[in-house]
Amino acid sequence: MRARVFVTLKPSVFDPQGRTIVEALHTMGYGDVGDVRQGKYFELEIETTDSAKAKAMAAEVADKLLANPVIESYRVEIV
Amino acid sequence: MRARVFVTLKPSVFDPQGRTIVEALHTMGYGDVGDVRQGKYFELEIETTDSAKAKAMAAEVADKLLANPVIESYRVEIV
Amino acid sequence: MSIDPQVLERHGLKPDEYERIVAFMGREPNLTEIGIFSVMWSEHCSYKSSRVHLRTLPTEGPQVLQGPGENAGAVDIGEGLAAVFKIESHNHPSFIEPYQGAATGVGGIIRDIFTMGARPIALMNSLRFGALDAPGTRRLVDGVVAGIAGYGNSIGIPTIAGEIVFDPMYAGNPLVNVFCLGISKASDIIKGVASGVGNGVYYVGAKTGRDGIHGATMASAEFDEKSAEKRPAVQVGDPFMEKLLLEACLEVMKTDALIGIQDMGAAGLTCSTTEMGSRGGAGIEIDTALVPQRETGMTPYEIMLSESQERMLLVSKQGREAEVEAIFEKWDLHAVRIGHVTDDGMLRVKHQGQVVAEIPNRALTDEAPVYRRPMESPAYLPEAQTLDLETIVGSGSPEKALATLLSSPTIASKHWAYRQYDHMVQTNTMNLPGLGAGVVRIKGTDRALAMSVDGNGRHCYLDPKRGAALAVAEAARNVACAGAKPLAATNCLNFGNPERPAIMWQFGQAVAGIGEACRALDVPITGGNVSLYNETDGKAIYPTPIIGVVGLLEHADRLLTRRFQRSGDVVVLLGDSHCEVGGSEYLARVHGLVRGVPPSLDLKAERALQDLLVKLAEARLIRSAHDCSDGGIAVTLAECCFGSQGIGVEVSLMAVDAPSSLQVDATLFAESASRVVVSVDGSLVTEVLQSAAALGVPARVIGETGGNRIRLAVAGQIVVDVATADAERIWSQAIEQVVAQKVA
Amino acid sequence: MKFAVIVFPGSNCDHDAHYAVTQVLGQQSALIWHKDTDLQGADVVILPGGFAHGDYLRTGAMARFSPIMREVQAFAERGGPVIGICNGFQILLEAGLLPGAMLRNRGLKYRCEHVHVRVETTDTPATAGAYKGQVLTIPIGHGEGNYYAPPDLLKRIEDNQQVVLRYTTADGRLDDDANPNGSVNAIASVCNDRRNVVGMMPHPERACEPALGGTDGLVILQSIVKALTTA
Ligand SMILES: Nc1ncnc2c1ncn2[C@@H]1O[C@H](COP(=O)(O)OP(=O)(O)O)[C@@H](O)[C@H]1O
Ligand SMILES: [Mg+2]
Repeated sequence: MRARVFVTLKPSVFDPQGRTIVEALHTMGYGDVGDVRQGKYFELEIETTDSAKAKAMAAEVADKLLANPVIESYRVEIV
Repeated sequence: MRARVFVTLKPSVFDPQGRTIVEALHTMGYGDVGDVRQGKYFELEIETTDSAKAKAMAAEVADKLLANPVIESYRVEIV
Repeated sequence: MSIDPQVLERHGLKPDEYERIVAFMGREPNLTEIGIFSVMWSEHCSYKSSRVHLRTLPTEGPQVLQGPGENAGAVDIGEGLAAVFKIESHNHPSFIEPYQGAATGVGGIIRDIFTMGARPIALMNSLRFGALDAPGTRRLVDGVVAGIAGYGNSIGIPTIAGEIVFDPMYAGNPLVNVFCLGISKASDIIKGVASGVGNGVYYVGAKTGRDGIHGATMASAEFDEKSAEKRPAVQVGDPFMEKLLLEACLEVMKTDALIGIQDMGAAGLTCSTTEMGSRGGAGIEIDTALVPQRETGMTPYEIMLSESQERMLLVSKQGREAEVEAIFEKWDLHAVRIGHVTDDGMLRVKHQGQVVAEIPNRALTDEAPVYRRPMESPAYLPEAQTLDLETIVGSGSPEKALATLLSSPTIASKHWAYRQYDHMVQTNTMNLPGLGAGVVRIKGTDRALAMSVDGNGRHCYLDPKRGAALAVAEAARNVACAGAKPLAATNCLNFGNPERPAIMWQFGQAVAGIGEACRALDVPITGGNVSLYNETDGKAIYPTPIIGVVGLLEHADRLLTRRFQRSGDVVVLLGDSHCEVGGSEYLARVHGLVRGVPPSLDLKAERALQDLLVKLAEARLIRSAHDCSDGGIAVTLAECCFGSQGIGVEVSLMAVDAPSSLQVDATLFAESASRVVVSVDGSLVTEVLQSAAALGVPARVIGETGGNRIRLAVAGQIVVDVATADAERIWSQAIEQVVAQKVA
Repeated sequence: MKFAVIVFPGSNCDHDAHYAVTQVLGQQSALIWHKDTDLQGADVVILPGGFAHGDYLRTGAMARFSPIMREVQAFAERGGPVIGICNGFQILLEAGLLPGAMLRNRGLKYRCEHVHVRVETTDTPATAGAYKGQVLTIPIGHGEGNYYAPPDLLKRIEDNQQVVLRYTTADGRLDDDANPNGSVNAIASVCNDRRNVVGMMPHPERACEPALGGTDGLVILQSIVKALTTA
């Protein structure tokens, strides 16, 4: 099964990359883009047909390796 | 509206980060994780209530700035 | 509102401190004011435990342009130029989030330097971690090194030197000390002062968020189970913003439209407004509603206490505001007027016109509490200092012991770390990392600056006074080994909880040792930083003063490195060797012991040695110089060979006076101070020996460079005979091998 | 001869390039702000190293939208020599002035060290003064220098001899261990079809003076002068 993990900075944590991208977009004329937050995105191939198991494993992996719990939070989806 | 843009390396492009993560997962005992691809994830706040317009704008922004077409492809979702 | 004890506790204020606040104010402070007092009276900002000791340090000399008290110190380096430098710790934040903690540490010290009007040209760092192979260390090492690289590389300041020590004592409390040096015209040094009633107070840089609120008080409290809850939002560094700030500020400073400028570091807006006002004998009034904010609904309390990074406060001359604003605009930065200078000596904070805090600057700075905390020699000391040499059986295999030491992560090559640092940007770096002191040339002159950061926690644990003096001596000696004359020093004092008399004793002793050494070596202290409460669950780190010394090469082309330059040169040992194995790397690594007393230090002899080195370099009488420290003369000789395309060395050493089973090991690995190995062209040996004799420095020919093996004899007997290439492989791969293993 | 060194916000080797050109080469050089729209009559344009816009998002991604880049593009279209060093190379790739793209180093870490590169063609302004097969020792300093081009593009680049420098051993042999970042075909530098635009990861401006440990970078910088004076 394929799991997708989205890792984003916690809302209270400053995202300099997102801010810099917004500013670039504004100078490029995209004034309607109000805010950008940048995160990481992972696609995991998990060898199981049990989607609950895949989800649990992806969450565990996100917890231990993919996300930095001090500043980031994550979300898991199974596709 | 909020748009999400996922940027991933094209399948033909080698992803050193993904490889390193898989290797780490294997030594951590997650042998069931077969493959990992790392990408980027953006959340854009777009000042419009028209979801088609938001999607078009997000796609334009992804095309011009967020993704490099030589190595990356992207996908847009409106939430 | 009535202030209950819980509120005080959360702010780290003691009941008697609160009474002092009420007495000064003549009324009960409100919550915003409590917050302001709490950060200004925190250990981090007020130096309340350390101040009485720091006062004893020598801070003057004809070379000193700016001593402690400003954002950084400055020394005269000739031709109308000043070197501006300082060291700071970011230990606690780096433990919580290694990458961002280290990165923002680098960002902070860089701001301290350009705030003074100097262009930063070099960075160094001094790091302490637990054993490299212990669980958890790798994550910290990876993160800290990447964080230093991430910030320094991006902003374009080379990281040219540093040190990393691994010891289980730092497992729960790593140390991240960062040093920065900048250059300015001596006449252009700018201070953090506010003056001139009505002058505009400007805010520029990143917007203020809720990050790091109470960072200063956190840095003043030890870790325990509960600190997880106290964790403030981690600060994220933005090197790009800081690069813009750096360029814009330096451009603004050239206009002379500024009265003063200061970065917002610990305690943010609170500390910068108070300190600028108090240095200028003025007051500052600001309105927090005017402060650019990243989050909505921030209260004046939060705005005043935020520690968001990459922000500066400046006071502009009246009538010059437009000029200042225009320069910041060019760099896409917006300088915002948030208040003005007053003449009443008050910090007055308004929010949309309403006064929300009003405190005399003096109450926050000069009148902050000063403690003469009780000191008591630690209980562990008598036992730890006892070392019965008769009971220690030598390794029996000096070659194996040498290999053990060369592969000790503390001694092994740090190439893995420093190749992640851009050490060449700005095209000034003359001594690449790993060759001894870091050396940068000063463009437009013939001059170069050499710098080194050093400290030895194990020595300080066993004798903090001598250990700290040894650190000063070593840092200055490293600089002298590059051929530079040591000019001045900065220091970062990393200790445990000062409320414990044993820790306070370590602190007092260490400062006394630093003072003594700095006086004797004529390297006044121009600034520094104190980091206390380096403890986890009541277990303190080794007392670890880190000393940074800066020296001047009047002729950059006289620069020396540790490396042997060619075969057939004569190897001369300067200084005397003794059986001083106490607290050595040898004892720790080969025997698993941390015991004894650190090597003795004769400061007169040390001074003579350093003077000699500078003279020899200036007269081009020697080709290389390397000081003996961790691992003793055997490791030193091996290091002289490394990177020299495999040149070997053959020496014969006189045995030191030691119990017979220990004699060979002690000769090879004891860490007697004030020793340097130099290599000399055969035709110049007599002259070198005569120069040494003239200054009273013991000097002895011990061998010759050449061949491709390291051959060491003790008392006429060859005891080490290894291929240079093999030894170099062990040394250069030791760290890489451990870090290459996959993290579990 | 007049050089223009473009200064993007976040450039940090701009002054190094300017210094090497003026103090070592003895040529004229102007530092030109990215919001400017005039190359001030420059004969050659250098896009220096650094972290333009922090390199947030992707290296070079935002800098290509700077106003001066329109001028640089027009200058290149007129055949003017444009040299991108490190971040400058990345910007030229993002701007489409050079073929291919940059990935993160395969070791995932920034690397700062001296490397050896072999000159593959002398038919570019950056190598006109070198000889084919010459091995130069020049420092690199980057985290994203892993050059990539899809197979068909790569073939075209190779067939057209657009590879300018390749990472090799000191004696000029290709060896995976000598490739610091995993670049495809060990490519350290490429030029465009027309051969007037060159991007390179090594920093020649860091290797121009004996005091800094080497002068091989001068081969590159002097080539530029030679190419222009003989053109
Ligand atoms: N160990 C020390 N020795 C000498 N001066 C010190 C020491 N620690 C701090 N100082 C000086 O005290 C002053 C206050 O430091 P400070 O500016 O509060 O640090 P920060 O930059 O974190 O705000 C500085 O001038 C600093 O150089
Ligand atoms: Mg400060």
